Amino acid sequence: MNEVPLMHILFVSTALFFIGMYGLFTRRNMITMLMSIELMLNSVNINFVAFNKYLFPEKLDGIFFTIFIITIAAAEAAVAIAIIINLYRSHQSIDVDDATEMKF
Amino acid sequence: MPNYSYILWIPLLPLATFLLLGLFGRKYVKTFSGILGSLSLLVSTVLSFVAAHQYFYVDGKVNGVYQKIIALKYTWLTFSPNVSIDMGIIIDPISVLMLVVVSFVSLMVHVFSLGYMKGEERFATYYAFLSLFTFSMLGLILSSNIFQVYMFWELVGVSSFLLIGYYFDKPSAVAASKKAFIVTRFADLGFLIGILILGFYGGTLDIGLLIERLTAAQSSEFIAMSTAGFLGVSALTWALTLVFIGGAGKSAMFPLHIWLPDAMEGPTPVSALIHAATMVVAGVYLVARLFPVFSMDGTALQIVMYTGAFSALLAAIIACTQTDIKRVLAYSTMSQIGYMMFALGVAKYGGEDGLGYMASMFHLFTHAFFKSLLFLGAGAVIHMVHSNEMKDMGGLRKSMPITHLAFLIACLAIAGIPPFAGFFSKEEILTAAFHTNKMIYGVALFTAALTAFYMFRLYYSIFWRKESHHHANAHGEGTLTMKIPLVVLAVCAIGVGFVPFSSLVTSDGVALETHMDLVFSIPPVVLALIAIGIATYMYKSENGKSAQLTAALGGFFVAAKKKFYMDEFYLFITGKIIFPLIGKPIAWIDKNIVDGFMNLLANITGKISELIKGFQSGRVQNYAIYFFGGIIGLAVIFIYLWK
Amino acid sequence: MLDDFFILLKQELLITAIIFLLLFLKLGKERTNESLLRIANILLLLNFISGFFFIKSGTLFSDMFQTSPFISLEKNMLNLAIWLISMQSYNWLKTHKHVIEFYILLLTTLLGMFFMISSGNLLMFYLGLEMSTIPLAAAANFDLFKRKSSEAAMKLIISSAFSSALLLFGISFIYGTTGTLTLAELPAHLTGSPLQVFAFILVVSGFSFKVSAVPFHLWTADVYEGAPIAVTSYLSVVSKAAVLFVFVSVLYHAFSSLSALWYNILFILSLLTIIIGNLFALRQDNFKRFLAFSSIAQVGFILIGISGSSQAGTASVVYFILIYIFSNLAAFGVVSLVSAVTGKEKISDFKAFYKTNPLLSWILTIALFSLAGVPPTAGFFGKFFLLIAGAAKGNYLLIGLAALNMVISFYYYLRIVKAIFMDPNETPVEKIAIPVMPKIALYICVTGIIVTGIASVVYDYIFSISPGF
Amino acid sequence: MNLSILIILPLFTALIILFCNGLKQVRSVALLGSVAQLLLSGFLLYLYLQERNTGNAAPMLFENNYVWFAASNIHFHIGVDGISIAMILLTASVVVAGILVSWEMEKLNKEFFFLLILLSMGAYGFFISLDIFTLFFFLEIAVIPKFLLIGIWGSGKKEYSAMKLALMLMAGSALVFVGLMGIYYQTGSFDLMEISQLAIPLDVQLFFFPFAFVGFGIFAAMFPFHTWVPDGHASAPTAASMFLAGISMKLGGYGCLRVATFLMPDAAHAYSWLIILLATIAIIYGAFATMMQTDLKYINAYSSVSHCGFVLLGIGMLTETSINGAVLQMVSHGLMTALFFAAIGMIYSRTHTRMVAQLGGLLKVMPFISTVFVIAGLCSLGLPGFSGFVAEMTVFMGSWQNPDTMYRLATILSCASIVVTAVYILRAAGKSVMGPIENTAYLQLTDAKWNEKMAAAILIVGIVLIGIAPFLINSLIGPGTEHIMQNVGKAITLK
Amino acid sequence: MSASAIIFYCISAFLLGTGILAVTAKKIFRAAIWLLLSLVGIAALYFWMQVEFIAAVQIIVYVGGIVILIIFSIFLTQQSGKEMPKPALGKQLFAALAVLFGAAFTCTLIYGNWFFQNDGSAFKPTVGDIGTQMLSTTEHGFILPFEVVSMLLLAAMIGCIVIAMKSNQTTISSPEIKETN
Repeated sequence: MNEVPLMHILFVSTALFFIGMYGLFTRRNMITMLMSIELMLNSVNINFVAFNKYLFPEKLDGIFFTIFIITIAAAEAAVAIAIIINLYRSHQSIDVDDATEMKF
Repeated sequence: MPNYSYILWIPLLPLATFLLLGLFGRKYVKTFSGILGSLSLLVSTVLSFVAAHQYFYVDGKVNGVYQKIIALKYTWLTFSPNVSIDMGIIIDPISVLMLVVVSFVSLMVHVFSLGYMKGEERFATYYAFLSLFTFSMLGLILSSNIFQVYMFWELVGVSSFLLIGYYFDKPSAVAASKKAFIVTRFADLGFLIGILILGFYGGTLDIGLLIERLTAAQSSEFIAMSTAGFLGVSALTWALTLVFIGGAGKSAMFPLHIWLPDAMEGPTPVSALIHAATMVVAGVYLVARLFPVFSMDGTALQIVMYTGAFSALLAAIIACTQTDIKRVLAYSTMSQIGYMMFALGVAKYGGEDGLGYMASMFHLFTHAFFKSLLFLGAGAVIHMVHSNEMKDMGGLRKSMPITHLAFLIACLAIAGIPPFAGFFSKEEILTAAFHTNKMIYGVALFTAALTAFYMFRLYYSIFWRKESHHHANAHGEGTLTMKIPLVVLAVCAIGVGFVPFSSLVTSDGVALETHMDLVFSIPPVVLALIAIGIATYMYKSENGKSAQLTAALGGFFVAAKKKFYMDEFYLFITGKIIFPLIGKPIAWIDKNIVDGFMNLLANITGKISELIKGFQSGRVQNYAIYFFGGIIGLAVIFIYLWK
Repeated sequence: MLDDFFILLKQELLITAIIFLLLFLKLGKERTNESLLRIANILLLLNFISGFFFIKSGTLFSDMFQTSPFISLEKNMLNLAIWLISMQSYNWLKTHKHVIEFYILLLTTLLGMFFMISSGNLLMFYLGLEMSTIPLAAAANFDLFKRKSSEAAMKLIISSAFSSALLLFGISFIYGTTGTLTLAELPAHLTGSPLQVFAFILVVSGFSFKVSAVPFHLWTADVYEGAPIAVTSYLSVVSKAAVLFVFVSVLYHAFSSLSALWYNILFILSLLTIIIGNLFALRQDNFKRFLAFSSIAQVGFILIGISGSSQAGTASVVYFILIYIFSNLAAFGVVSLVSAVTGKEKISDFKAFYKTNPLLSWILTIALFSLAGVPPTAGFFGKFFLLIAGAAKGNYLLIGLAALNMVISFYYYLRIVKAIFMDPNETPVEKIAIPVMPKIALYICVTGIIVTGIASVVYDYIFSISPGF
Repeated sequence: MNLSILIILPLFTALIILFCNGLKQVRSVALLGSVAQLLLSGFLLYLYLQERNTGNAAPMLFENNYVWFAASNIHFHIGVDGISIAMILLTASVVVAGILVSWEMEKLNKEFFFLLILLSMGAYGFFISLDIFTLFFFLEIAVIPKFLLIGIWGSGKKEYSAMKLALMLMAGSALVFVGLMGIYYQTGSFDLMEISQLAIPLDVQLFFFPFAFVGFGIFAAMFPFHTWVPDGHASAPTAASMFLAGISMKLGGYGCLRVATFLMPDAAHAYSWLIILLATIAIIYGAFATMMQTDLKYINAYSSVSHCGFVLLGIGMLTETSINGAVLQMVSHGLMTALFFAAIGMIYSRTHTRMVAQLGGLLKVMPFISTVFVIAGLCSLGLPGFSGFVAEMTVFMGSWQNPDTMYRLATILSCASIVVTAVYILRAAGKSVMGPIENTAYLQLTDAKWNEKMAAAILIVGIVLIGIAPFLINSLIGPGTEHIMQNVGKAITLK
Repeated sequence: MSASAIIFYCISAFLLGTGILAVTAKKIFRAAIWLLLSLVGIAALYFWMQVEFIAAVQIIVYVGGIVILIIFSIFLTQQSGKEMPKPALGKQLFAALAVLFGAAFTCTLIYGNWFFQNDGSAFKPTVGDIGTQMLSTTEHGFILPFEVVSMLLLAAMIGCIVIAMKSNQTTISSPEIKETN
């Protein structure tokens, strides 16, 4: 199946990455922002796996990196959600534009 | 090498007195301070007479020429290997002459002040200042180094400032002292620059060396100096002119004379000392000091001559119109100094041509006595009348006979009536002038007449006119200590004319044969007598004649009375030009532009920080956008632009 | 092998041990906060002291972990810092419900930093980085009922997640173009192709985010302001220091073949950072926010030092960070005391502070002077050496601008001194009783500020062990 | 003698002060310390002269050279020549006088004296250091105490002035810093003596000389960076103004001479026209600005701008005499202006006004203070017998030796300032000291107390000593300037 | 064009499409669902790349863990039915532009970059050797990161508990609200 060049997979992952970034920039709901970040991380995973598979198959660095990224993403998401919940308690909202007390 | 080192004591004694009185006078010495000062000065005077005798009659003359003797000298401040300020004592005819004059007159004034200043609160301070002045003046005349001259020159200025401002709670006195100091200071600037030029080209500040180098027409220094020029005038002329400006300032030559009349705010004895006999002739002395150099440069001498002559005339005219007796005397002083100046101006170096020089010194000598006498007399009068104005006086001849007599003698002397001192000196001057410049001669004659006129106007309006003795109640004629100096000086005013001056003080130290020829001595005497006659006719008794005269003169008289508006002119320069047009703008610029710029920088920084605060919007999404923007920016820069 | 293992991993193992110890304490019987704090502080002190012994250099798990005297010095500096912080936050923690959890979180991040510092491998580096961030975000929320606290935590976690995503994106490309994650092998493979440059910039941005260099700094002020002071000082001192350590070694070793590139990048970043930091610091009134921006400016100076790229560069950076730890913590210590007692955190609240609290005023003043770089405080020496190192490349424009920016920074530091000593204030902060632990911490800081500079041995030691290349 | 004592002694004094309490203890400790320092400086002078008499012609004496930061080749290198000794003596006497003047300081006295001593320590260190790093170190040490002194104990718009002063001086030291960097990276050394032996390439000098010179120039109130002077002096408490004008402005002049000119002579020649231009402007402009002031302190402050112009002029003219004059002027101005500020302070502490218009006739009620005031005035207008005359004349003579016509013109213009000086000094003195008494309340005022008399006496002795026996100090600083001139002279031949 | 290629393009189209929907959907719950689908698509991509292990992890952790977590939190924080506030249009445009530019930029870089070509050596990671390598301390061993991550997870867990724990004190200290604006 090598007739699908690496290039294309990278394009896909890049696209996904920037889709996620778009979400992060535009979404006002914190949870959706979190989702966008997950998307970005996933695109990175795709990169790693692709590179590992296509270019450097003799070692499994990419694979392992992916695994750890996923784990960390989980931890991050957990903490983020905890914080969001706490913030919801105090602000009664998870709209990111409502949490702008501190500025300038 | 004859030993003159004891001369050092002549200035040092007054200095010691000054320190003593200045530090402890107010508390401890008090009333004795006067006696103390007078005694110490007495010693100096005796010493100077001894010195004079030794120099003129014992060992001053070597094969017919009076030598320049450097009594002692040590380096005080070295600028560069050959240019240094040396403190030294120079002994030559004029310095010895001045030594005598200064110490003697100063002594007289000290004694006079014992009575005149009695009961003053700051008696000790007064004597301290007097001693300070005497010290500086003696130092000035003994200086062997031109920079040393400048130093004492300044000291003289400041001590005159202190003495004029002695009545410091009288605003007019303060103003006068400030005026005197600043005007002379302005002149000193010229002196200083002159010194800088001389010192640079002459390669030394030592007067003897300077003269030696700059009078030798083929010496490298002289050539350099006469060729080097600025604005088309040779460095030599510049230097001498500037030095002369310094002298003109001290000697109240036009146009720097304005401080002298105001200086009369000081105690009268002070005027007698400083503004009659000693300090005001410093300028003349300075020119005489450097005369050999001056004589090398025609232009400078011309300037000296014309300035002197003009000042003499101007002052005489103004003197005729003043009503404050001290101001009259002040202007007459100015006019007499003008005499001395142009006498120097018309002279040449050495031999017969040096007559003017001799005459000038001679006049300086005689003038010192009768002018100080006049001032002291005026002092005595004022002491009695408590006023300077002629209108408050008159008919005092009965109530104060001695003063009257002395004053009369002095008037005759200054008017140049034989056999009084003034006659001889004036006659020499006129002779010298006649030989060089007829116009000057004419001016001189006219001035002589005027002199006689205003002096007797003064004399009559003090001692004659109204017969009323409304001052009889006042305390007699003053104490003995006030009478003695008058008498002594009167005697001098008669006698000093017979001093064989021409054989002692000449431009080149060689005795000069002067012969009295009537052609030169008759006209001035006649003119003087006529002038006295007119004065008698107009002022001896109360009558409207003087009023008619003033009416006849009209505007000219007013102008003269207003001193030809010189003061107003200077006032305009300072008050309307320097302060508002230079001082104020600079102060404004400093506050608003220079300083404002510094503040502006600060404000701009603050503004910018206010301007960019929007980036810290508190919205985390914008933060992310900026973050990404930063990355893209860097990437674009470093991938595409910054290769 | 095994004893080697223990000695090389000594510091990490110690921290882990402490973490578990604290966990057991939590599980064990109820204790008063005071006793807990006492125990914790003693443990941290021991941990710090132990850092001076059994120093050995070597690597473990192939390239995963490496250590050297220099690295363990860096770690120990962090140990010191965290100990000081915990001493200073005594007043705050005394009344807090979750003391142990707080310590566990902090220590975990510290552990993460240790692994990050001694990572020889981008994977370990990434793990360490995350480990030093995520728990911290949680800790930032430890003022559980303050709106600002949770807002700060939210901002921290989201922006750090974003930045780590970008960082990973970059790392993935570096992996893709070089085929290795081992730092030591990178230089051989880095050719400076555009994609690599882009990847590198992404990585740098990750670092810059952590050290809050402009324009990746925007989270800093808000988080510092909102987070509890203990966390703020931890963020501004410890995590920043750790990342800087790594930054230096990564730049010098892993990316040495791109040095021309990153020199220019640093040039831009450092200038931007100093200027923007100063400009924002000018107009702050909240003390924590102010310190945030001032620390941003400080980072700018550090970046200049890094750009020197030499043994002197490394040494000066580490040396400055040591001084920075003392100075900043002294300042934070005073502020935290004040805010713990009175809840006042504004600079305007410190007007006429000297009337009531002379001791604290002097400490704060000295700290500020050290931050400003006024002799004889150590800050002067720190800045001086940073700039010397920076000038090594002959970039005098950089030095000149930096020097002029020091003037601006003087303005805002002196502004506070002015408030403390000169401004009138009818309601100044009341007299504050200083508990013993914060007092000790403050004294240590002040001594550090004064001694570290004058006593040249410190710098000479750091210089002697810092790696040249 | 190990010169470090000169730093250690003040340091210990300061530390002891921290542990005193109560005005009496504090001030007596401060006085003791400073007097000890003065004696020490005198002793140093004695030793120095002895060394010289025994024919030790080394440029610097009593050198000590400790390695400080080996890594960057930074040494703690100290030593003195005549110039530094003159400066040290100046500092010591001003410090003693300052402490005596602020004898009654009630408010926060401990901190006050502590800062004073600290400031003086900075000055001592600066004057003895032969390593540019230590020089810079001490230079900056001397800045911050000023900020606090003015800001806390000052009067008027003190915060503003303090901030302005601190910032401008810091900007100055920032510039100096850049200059030092340049020198360091050219020569790899911070050691003055060492660098002076190496020839720095001309273009480098041309680039870095302005930084160093302007940097120090800001300290020396160089036009147009003088604006910190008036405000700073006016707002500062008496002792602080004395220190500011008497000591810290001298740091600048000394730095211009010892660092900028000495190490980069070629550039000094290249830029001398600019230096002279600025100096001349400062002299004239300062004098005229002074003429318009109405506040005694402002008068003195602006006159300081004018007088420090002479220092820069002397340095800019680059002849041995003129540099001699510059040093003399530094010393003289230090003493004179300190005396002036002391007198003003005494007057202000009694009448509570510094406005010339509101004063008058003080000579009647406080003869001593008024006399001091007048003496200071006369000295500043360059009266023979006082130090001012000697210094200014030396500068003039030296400047005149520089044969360029434009330079001559500058010299003449500067000379002209002595007239303006006379004007403003006499206006100030004439109105405030002389004249009728303005305010009858003044009749109750008392004259100087013993401490104030002592303070004045110390300074006056210095002024008069230099004034009547300049050959002493000349022989002291002569070798120093010669040594500096060796470098500058080299540059002349090199051009 | 072979079958696997077609499959690849389908998968990518799917995951990108769902991804876009996930970041643009009006209703938050739907967005979560789209995200889930997109993640599944990524898992499918892994399958296609024959790295089943990763695919499995992806399914378990993301689909089984994170998304569930997210959904729970959605339930906790708001009623999922209501539409979310629309972002400002300008912001949308700007973000779109920035993102497009970024994407284009990156793609050009990738396109222009020459990638190392491998020697065609087979790539067959089995779950077995992944596991052994994960726990081996030798060369290419990942035991240390494994431990580190475990510590991290522990800490994260504790943090979450402390923060999210429903605590008795619910009144929000309001003064800050005034004091900030």
